[in-house]
Amino acid sequence: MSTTIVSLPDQSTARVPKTNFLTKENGLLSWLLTGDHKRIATLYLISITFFFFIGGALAGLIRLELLTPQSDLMATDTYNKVFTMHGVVMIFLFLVPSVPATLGNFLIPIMIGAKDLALPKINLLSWYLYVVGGILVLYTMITGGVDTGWTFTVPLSTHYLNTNVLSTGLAVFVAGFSSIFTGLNFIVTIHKMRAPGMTWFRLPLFVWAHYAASILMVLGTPVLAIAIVLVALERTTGIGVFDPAKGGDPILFQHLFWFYSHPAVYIMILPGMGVISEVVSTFARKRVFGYTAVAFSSVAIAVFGFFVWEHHMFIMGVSNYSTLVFSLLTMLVAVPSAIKIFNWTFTLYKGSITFETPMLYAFGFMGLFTIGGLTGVFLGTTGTDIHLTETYFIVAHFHFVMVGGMLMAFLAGIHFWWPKWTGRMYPEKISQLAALVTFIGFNFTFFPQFIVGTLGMPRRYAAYPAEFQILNVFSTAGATILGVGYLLPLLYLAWSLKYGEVAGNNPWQATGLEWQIQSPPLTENFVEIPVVDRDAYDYEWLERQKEKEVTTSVG
Amino acid sequence: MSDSTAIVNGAPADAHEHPHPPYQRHHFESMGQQVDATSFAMWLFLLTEVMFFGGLFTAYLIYRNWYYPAFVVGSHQLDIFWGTANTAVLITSSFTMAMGVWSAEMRRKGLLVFFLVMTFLLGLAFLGIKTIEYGEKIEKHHVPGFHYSVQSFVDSRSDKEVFEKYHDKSLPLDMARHTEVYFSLYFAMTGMHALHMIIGIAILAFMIVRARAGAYTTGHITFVENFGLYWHFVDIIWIFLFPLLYLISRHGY
Amino acid sequence: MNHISDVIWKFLVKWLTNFALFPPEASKIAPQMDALYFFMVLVSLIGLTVVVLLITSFSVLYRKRRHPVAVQIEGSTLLEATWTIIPLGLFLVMFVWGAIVYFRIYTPPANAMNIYVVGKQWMWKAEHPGGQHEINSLHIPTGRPIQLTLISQDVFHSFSIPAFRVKREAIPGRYTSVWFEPTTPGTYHLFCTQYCGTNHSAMIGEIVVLSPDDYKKWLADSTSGMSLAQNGERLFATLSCNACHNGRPDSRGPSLANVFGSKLTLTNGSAVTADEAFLRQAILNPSEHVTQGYSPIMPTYQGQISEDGVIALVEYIKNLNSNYRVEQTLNTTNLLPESEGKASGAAARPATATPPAKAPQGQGTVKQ
Amino acid sequence: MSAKQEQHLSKHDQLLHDFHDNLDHVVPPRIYIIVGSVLLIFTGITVAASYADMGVFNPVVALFIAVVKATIVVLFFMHVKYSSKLTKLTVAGGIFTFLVLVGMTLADYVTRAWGRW
Repeated sequence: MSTTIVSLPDQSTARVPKTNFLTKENGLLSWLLTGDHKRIATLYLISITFFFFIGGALAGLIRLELLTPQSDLMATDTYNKVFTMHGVVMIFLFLVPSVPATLGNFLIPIMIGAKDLALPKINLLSWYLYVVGGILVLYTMITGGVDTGWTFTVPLSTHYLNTNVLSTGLAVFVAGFSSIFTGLNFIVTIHKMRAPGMTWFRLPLFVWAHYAASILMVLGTPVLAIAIVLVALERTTGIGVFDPAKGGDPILFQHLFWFYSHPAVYIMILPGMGVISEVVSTFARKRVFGYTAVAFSSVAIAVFGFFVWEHHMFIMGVSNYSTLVFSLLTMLVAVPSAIKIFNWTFTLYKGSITFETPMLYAFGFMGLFTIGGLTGVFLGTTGTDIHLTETYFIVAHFHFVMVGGMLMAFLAGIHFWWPKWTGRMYPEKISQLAALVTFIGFNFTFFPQFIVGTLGMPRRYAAYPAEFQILNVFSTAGATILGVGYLLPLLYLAWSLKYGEVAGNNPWQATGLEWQIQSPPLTENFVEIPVVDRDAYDYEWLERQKEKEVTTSVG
Repeated sequence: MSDSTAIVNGAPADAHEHPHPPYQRHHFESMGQQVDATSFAMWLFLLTEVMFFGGLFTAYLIYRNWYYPAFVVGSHQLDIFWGTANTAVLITSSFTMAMGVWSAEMRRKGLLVFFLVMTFLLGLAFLGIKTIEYGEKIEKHHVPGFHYSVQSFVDSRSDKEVFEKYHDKSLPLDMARHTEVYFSLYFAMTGMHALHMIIGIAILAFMIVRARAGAYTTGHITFVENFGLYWHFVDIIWIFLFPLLYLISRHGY
Repeated sequence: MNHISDVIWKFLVKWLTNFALFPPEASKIAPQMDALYFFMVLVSLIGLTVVVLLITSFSVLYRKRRHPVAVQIEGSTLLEATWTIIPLGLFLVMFVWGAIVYFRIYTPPANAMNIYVVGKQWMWKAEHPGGQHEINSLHIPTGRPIQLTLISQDVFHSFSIPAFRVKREAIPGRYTSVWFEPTTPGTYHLFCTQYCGTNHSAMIGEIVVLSPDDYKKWLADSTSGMSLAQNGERLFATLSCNACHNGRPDSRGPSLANVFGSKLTLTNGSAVTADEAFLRQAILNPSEHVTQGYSPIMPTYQGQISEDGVIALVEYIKNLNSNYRVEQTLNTTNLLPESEGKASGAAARPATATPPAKAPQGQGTVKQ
Repeated sequence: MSAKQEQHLSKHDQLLHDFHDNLDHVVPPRIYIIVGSVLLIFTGITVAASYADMGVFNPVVALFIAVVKATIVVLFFMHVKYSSKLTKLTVAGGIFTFLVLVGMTLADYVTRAWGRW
């Protein structure tokens, strides 16, 4: 009995179909003016990868600087700029759009059986906004960077810095609208464009997750926008909304900022969870355990996500009593995540599991996200938050969630849908290796930070007491491994574009609508709009299909 | 596989078999679906707008409770006449806009153009009045950050006409300084609102041109409808700004 | 490269010899915090182990080779209820426990010795009641509760003592406070943990915990002659506060004797406890803090007194329990017209908002 | 050729027709006129009310009237009264999130005075 489910067409005869969304039209303009969600997704994938590696390079610099206790590699202000740019690039230009704008953009219309997103022009517009935001960030970097930290804390950002706060703010503002439009587009599409028979509870969990994330994008981002606008006004004209010298309250800014930036965390992680649901189900050959629970837990996370932001401010002199409310709600929002983890785990139960690369990344996600989530409870609990917040513990925590969770999910998704996207398989063995390297490197990098954080090493320090060095050395060493782990996929995926095996329609024997059409798909996805008469993850249906094919081919 | 691609290569022929109205985007199954989708999208966009202004309203609420006296005398600086006039203007413009949508639905080109122009003019009128009000503030140095002066609050008599109206007590210096917060919010809120008006007016100008070319009287009025939604939303924002900034703090403290 | 590896070696040895997973417990609250912390660590480890065990065992048991055909299972309400309710229960326990610790740390006892800490880019300045000033260090005795009253002169800072498990942000324009009771003498880290600009990582210092006797010695050695309250008293006279706040029956301002800690009713009807934060506000934004029965005639001192000045005043008022000396100083200051002039000048300041940059000047005038 | 075109056009019109069916029903101008004048009247009322000193009730009344006006605009000018459940839900969702923003922020500001720092 084989250990893989990969079933590729006979390579000697198989070809990647001549007509597909990539070959439909040629020329730069056909890309820059395209309305096709798959092409826009491709554009996004390229630009996002670009910024991911910029952010990664900055992260490398940070780790190098922290190799020694003194700030000897770079001056403190340079270091401050580096970690600020790292934060801005990674959060606003990579994490927030990563899965939704690439995989979501590519898959949601196909998964619900539509020809395209509801608003292709808006979709393209949101990519252009993203690019503008990106260019502004690059401009900021070239013209001396900014050192507010990605949180733009007032009055530091308004009165005490003379770096490019404005251009960065504008970049965040623009990028924010890009994500608003993406989310808006998804919600409309999922509501209005579902194929006949595609009821809400037949939707793949990937779609549910994106629906939840989109709600957060649409309702959260504008509050960040107005906060940024007020900061800009305060910098330029000196109005006094947040200025303590004029009677404003700087903590109000924090409220507005975190009202978006906490839900933003769920904007980042929810789509990743969607990916994991698809991957786990496919490689366990099993319907996701407790489909409804997982679906609703996504929505629950989205809704609760709006009620917990103040747990970023427990020590900032907010009212002690309000921390009770927010801490309690934070505990509630932790529960749906737990539900998801256990449901995925039990999806494996009595499955028929194989261990292709996406599954490995998915396992990585489940392990690391569990740690990230649990350490999140440490910070949501008011008492322990006092000691742990603003230290490397919190850095480790959100890197476990964002890098260990989100990035693993992103890579899982990229590998999983790569054959669909390009029509060719990635090389399995080396990619499995890459997954392993990433996992090891990641733990080496970030686990020591939990300890050094508990010991009290503050975040955003260019120089630190000598006794913390050894753990930082571990961390930096791990970061180099991690770097390799991220470079490998870039290389072999590029290689596979030309030399990868032809994938055929459904290499994974998966059940989603996207796997029933040619890969790469046609410009409008379907020859005719499918009529859906089955639930998601219906593997019996898939078996019946195969039998049918066999009999017809025999007959 | 191969023949399926063949069919798709014949996509235009395929489209020819069941014709769409020219303005139906090809990825929609029916015109109804397109209309629903676009107007739903517009509503979601308005949602983001609500949250955008939401931040400002929150700030206003908090500071009004902190610095009530400053907000009282601050609002006394606003001319209730102009405020009311502006509200009337904006409501009327909302009405003409609604009529515009109606005449588009009825495919009455002349009427449509007429109402759009009316809305356009009323919008300009609103901005005109706002400019007058802003001008006053600039004269009195009540623009935060630009040589802001609390003279007319620490010594209320120094500000003749306002004093005759309201006979405010002079504020102690510390509270008087907080009027700057009031005006910060006043300019932030009305400024954001005015910005939305300007965008709206620009779109209106564009629409008028298209409408005269008969663009919206062929039965496809989504654009007009959605713009209507936007315009009414801007109206609603003002419906709240007007009492908050002009009315609710008129009486002493 | 070479020296780095050398460094690594040195520290590897050092680190392994005194390997620590958490900082020393040097305050009363630390063990309580750690108890909760270890409880959470334990729960997390169990949870993680459960998940990892399940995943691995399932992947072994149900790998394709061993278990070729998957059995489709819809789900199980019972199971799902279990892993909804159990985590929820645990989280709620953590919430309650955490809240208890949190309130302990942020509600100082009445008998706490109060030390003022001013944060500014990029240093910590501690002011002891005895008038001792410290930069980037804090000497404190064991065995008595110590309250820190924090204020920032510019941006957000955060006063963090890992060994005590306490941390509190120093906010511009408002006092915040935190307290602890040191248990073991020694020198511990002091960090600014809220990013505050270029030299954020240089805004560190040391907390020196001394035995009560050593502390007495230290106080004696490092006294600056004048106690904080005495500075305050001088300032109180220079700014002619005593012109109104002198406890005379005809005085225009309320008597400040024993005002600290008392419950006041303000003109706007609200009742407040006169704590440090309130006194500060009452000096800088008087009109919002007028005691009932008095008219809002007090001028604001925003921008005329440095934070240190305000601290001195607050400390003075805290310790003021009779108006006798006030009367004395009043009589003397009446002989000095220029201070009166200063006061009236302060009252009729030009009505333009003063930028905070002015503050140091004010300090200068106060000091001499 | 021409026949074909005719047929094409007729199909087109028929399309437009069923598209008009699923278009939310057209609100007669009469209603707009009523609504518009009601709004203006309310504006008058709220201004008048602002001159009467009702203490804490000035804001209450003013905001109540504002809410009424806004509701009218939403229901009639913006056709929500005649639109799908989804639209109604969207509006509700917007209001809800706005209230969350205000309410939860106030949770901090209102309770700050409680106890001491």
